[in-house]
Amino acid sequence: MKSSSPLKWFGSREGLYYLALAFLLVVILPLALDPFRLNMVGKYLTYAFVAIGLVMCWGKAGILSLGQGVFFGLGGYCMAMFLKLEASTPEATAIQSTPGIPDFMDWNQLTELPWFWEPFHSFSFTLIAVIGVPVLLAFVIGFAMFTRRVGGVYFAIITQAIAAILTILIIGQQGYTGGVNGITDLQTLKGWDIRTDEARTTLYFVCVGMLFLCLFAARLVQNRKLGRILVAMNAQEMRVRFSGYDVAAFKIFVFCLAAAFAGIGGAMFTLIVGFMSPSFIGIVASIEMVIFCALGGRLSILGAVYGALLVNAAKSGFSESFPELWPFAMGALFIGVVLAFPNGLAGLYRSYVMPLEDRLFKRSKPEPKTASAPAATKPSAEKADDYDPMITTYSPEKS
Amino acid sequence: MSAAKSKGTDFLLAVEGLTVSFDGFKAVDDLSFYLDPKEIRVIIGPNGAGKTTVLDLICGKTKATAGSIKFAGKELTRLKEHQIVHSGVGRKFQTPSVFEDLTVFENLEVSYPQGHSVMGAMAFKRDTAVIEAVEEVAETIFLMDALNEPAASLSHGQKQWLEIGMLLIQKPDLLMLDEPVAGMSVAERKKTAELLRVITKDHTVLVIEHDMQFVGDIADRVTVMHQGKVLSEGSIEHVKSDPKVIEVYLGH
Amino acid sequence: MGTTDTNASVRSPGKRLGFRKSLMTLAASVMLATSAQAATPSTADVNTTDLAVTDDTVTVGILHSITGTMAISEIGSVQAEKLAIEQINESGGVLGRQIEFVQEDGASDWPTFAEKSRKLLRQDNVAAIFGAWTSASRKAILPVIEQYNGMLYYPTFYEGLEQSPNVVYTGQEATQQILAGIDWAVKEKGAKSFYLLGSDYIWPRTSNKIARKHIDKLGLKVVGEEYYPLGHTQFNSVINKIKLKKPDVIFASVVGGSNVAFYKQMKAAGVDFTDEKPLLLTISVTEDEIRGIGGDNVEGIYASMKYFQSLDNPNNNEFVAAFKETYGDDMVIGDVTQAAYLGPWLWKAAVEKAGSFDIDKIREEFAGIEFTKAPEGYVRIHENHHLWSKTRIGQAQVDGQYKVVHETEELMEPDPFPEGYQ
Amino acid sequence: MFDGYTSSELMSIFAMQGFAGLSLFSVFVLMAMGLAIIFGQMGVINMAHGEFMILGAYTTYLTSGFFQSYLPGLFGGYFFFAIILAFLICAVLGALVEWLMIRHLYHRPLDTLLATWGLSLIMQQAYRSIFGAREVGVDLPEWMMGAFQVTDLVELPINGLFVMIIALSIAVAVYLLMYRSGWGKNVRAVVQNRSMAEAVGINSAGIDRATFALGCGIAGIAGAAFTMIGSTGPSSGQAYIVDTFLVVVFGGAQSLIGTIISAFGISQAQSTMEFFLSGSMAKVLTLLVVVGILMLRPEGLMALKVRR
Repeated sequence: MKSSSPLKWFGSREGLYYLALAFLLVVILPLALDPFRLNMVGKYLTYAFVAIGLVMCWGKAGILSLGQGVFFGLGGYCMAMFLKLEASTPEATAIQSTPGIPDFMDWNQLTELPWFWEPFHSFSFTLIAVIGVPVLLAFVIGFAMFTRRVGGVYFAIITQAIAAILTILIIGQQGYTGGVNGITDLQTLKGWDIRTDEARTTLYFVCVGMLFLCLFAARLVQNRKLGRILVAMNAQEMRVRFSGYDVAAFKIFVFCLAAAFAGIGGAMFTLIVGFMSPSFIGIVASIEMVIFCALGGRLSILGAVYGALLVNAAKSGFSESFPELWPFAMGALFIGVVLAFPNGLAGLYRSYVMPLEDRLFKRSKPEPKTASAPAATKPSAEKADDYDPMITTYSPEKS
Repeated sequence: MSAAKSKGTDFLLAVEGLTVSFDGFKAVDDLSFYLDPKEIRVIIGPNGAGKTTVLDLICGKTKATAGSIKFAGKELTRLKEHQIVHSGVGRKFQTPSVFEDLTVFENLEVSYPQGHSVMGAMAFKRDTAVIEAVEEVAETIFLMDALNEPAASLSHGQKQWLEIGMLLIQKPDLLMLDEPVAGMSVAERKKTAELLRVITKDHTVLVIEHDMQFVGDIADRVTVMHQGKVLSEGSIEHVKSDPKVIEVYLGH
Repeated sequence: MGTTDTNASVRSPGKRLGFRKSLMTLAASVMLATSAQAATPSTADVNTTDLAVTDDTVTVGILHSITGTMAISEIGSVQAEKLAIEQINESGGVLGRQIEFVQEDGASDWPTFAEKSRKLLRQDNVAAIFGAWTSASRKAILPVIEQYNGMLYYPTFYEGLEQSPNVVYTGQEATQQILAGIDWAVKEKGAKSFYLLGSDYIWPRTSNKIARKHIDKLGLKVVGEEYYPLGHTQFNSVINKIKLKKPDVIFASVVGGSNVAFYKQMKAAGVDFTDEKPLLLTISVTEDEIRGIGGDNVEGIYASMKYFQSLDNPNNNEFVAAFKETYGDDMVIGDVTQAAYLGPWLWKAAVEKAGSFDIDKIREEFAGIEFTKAPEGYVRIHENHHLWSKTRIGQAQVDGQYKVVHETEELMEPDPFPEGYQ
Repeated sequence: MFDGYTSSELMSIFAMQGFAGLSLFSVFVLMAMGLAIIFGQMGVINMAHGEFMILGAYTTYLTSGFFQSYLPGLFGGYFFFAIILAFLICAVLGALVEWLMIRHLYHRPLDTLLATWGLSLIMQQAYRSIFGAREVGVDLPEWMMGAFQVTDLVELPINGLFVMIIALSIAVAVYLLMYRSGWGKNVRAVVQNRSMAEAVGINSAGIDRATFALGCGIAGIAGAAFTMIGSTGPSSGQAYIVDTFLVVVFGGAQSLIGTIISAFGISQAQSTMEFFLSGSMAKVLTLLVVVGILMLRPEGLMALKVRR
């Protein structure tokens, strides 16, 4: 969807929505919040990565994964392993019986670094692994399930089981993984202290940057024919199959895409929060990630970001003022979002706010465009809010 | 059927000894029939005769328990659905299954035989070739004016046509239509018959239909199925006069 | 001074000295209480690191889980810390300043602990943080508190292997609990074989490691070692193994809900702990846990800890009375709750010894700080920031209380990095 | 891994582990039965199933308290009363939930999953507010304590046996209800062809409500039984949910027999492995195997091939 002139796109309604989000994240919040709060927003944003993935995977293609925490965690652990190795220099760990290995290994009588830790000395390898490991696992799962037409509820339950397995495994193998405590006390990234306010603020902006990269990637997929196939698959899988598409391949692709996003989110989480622990892999964490997406509007990648921000902000807010109410609120949220407004905030926005905008900006229905190929595929104002599936207008050749 | 024939080389489609059973119940039982290129064949038969199951088997939706399906010399029983489609078989379902929230244009575009791999779909661009192809088909299925309508807003009959169009744009050699005129108004039926005649100029068509009037209009040959077997085969007059057929089907 | 000051000095001069000191502080605080700011040193002197200290107040932080799975365990600590603060305020506060506290909820979620500790240090500039319960939450707080040079008073008995200049560990580290416990079982009960059982995370694993080493040292044998996931509720298999191996002692460090299932299933499998075949020695079941398990399910098991509610000494009787008066008669007080109660008092003592709230000045003074009014008796801070404390063995009664059957004569020296135990 | 055990010991090991497996099996059956009915028959995923179970447990806890204080004489028998009560309370709540929530979502199975998860959060917090966060201890009448001594090694705990009996009788009852009663026929009719069933005058909405209520009621009984061997706390229910779902799916959602078979297989596998491996690893391996098999055979063990 490389529109003939990007500027024009920014002028479009969709473009404005992206600008608005960017303005909020890059200007307003940093000005309004102290470094501490901003850091918390950064943490919330890392969940938005997962939510975006879920929009593509669940909202569009109808594949509900209750194990996104697994990919989030894997990405996070890859990053954490690198940072931990950097933190455990022989000097820093002199008091250990085996200096130079992470402290928790020493406590568990490991006398040398396990083989699968070795490559994480290299930063470039880590960066690859952050995306590669989650995607690889997603591919294996996806291939096994989708080529056998496993879907819907079954898929959800199995992903859930996988989350359970990984959690128990990590906790049980604490010599290699740090166990329940996770991998903690991470200090520097290539010698750069990530604990200072400056670093945290920088990381926040890096996180926002990455987030927009993922947003645009997701948007690209969604606006290409690929995105249309995904939605079509969700509604009429049979028809898509008999239109000559290998449905499984598309499902595997989108599942891997979601996993990649989650992995990036996890890595950012590790950098921003300063450690990684199994509690983000587990079932509860994974299901909460789904609600971020559901609240934002399961079809809207922008909505997903707002969903993640709002739910988490609310969570912190509640737990500071009246803690015991939070679970009730959360529960009500799950039920309400499903029963009352299945299209989440994006849906509400579309049905209540956009009409106002239309009146305000006098946006008329899409003005016909010339059928030069790019123009024909360019989103009309109608679909521009990025929520609507994919109505692209076509207009006849005659000029 | 003589051995010479059964090689299936001179046929577009050769179905031989086709059998499928669900928990012991044989929905299709040692079925054999052959389609010549450019032929219009109508399969009729009482409910539960296994008509739809035959289409399912040919297009790969259901896997055969035994038997072979040779299409243009290629064995279909081992292929995946999308491979079968790519080898030139299009199938329309009984109830219209179009993409409701896509426009007519997009429905056809999605079916356009290009960019069917993941990466292909990513790279796919709506170039003039596509637009022309879509317009051409839209013309044939009487939906030229509805190109920008979301499919959801079409009438039942129009949806049926759209689905047929979605097959046409794939340029298949064999079209399989499951009750194309079911639930259509008289006017729509006429148009559909006309549409089929156009189509058969350069396609082989395999139709399931109940409406004998309509069958009479379009069929070259008719295959009557009963309890998963071929009961009778031949011209419409021939089957109409076949006592076995009258017995099980037309008699009441 | 901490190291030169060995067990020897504990009984005679040290104790008297400690006694006098505490009398003095008490007297002092009484005076302060009566003649208000008179003796109060100026804020400029006592607070050079802009902590939240005014001329008549000082703010501290309380950081525990009020929600989530850990709330159940941490609530007692919160109550104890608030009680201590209240009592200190009644006795005139610290350096003439009333203590105010900011309470934050860790929500049983480790990043939240990190966040909230950062908030307490950065926004509220608290002079001290009393909080954390699980090792995981402490590990999450640690980098933060070291970065901003705060001071955490951590109440839980834990695995050791840590010694931060920014933490005071008011609970026991593993060796204090375990060595005493095992020695007792060997001496008093003639135990020869042990079965080590725990929930699957760092504290039980480390504890059992220490136990195993110690048992080997004594030339006795470990016949089994077993871990189950947190929250596991099916223990029939391990019960069978135990029956098969017939150990003299089951050394248990099972935590949380698993406890309930484990003891119920033991009982159901016909094991009567009162006849001590095998004898069960736990380091994880405090009076708090028994409330959930049910007294009749644990009757007869032994626990090795530094505090039991039933301890009979004036300090404790006072403490228990005060606690019940504040929070209701049905309250039970476990080891950790008591340790949490020590936090504010030790901080007060350190501050007054240093004559300043500045963390660095206080840190100077920690080694040797005593608290003679401790419910558990007398405690003193070791230079490794852990406490010298006695270890007691209690036997669980059907009413859910422990009957103290043994206590170490001397204070156990805290040893977070035990030689030859790693 | 067998080293250190004499053959006679090994015999009794397998005997005892077999029994340990059986009690795990009965736990699974108790949980899975209710789930299998709801999921298998209605295609609804009830994530709050564990919380319904705990509701049953709390009911038992309250009943025992009541008997202790008011009818100490009858305490020995309170348990049977508690079971019935647990069933009723959970069933009623279940029917209510179905009416308020589930019935709007039959065509959206994934959404029921989320909605019921929300429900489970609310129920958990409700327990926490009412009964406190700490597990409650449920006193058992004396006669349920202790065990039968079979050999010096092999002992059969009485309450274990009791749970097993409950589990089996429920399994049988459900089977009869589903496959031998007119009502069961209606249920299956609705499952196979809703509109047709309605056409022949079956009140499908009523059937749905009843089915869901029944499932929840059975969960309640499970909870009552668990007070004897497990812990009763606000979040105790969640510990079982994943295992149970796997049991149901593994068994082939539609078939109750399949559910029982898979429950048996999984429990035996796990308890046997538990003996030779650490508890954690045994659990991981069991789950891995189940997931692995499900990947190869998604339809589960006992799925029927239907003409699609």
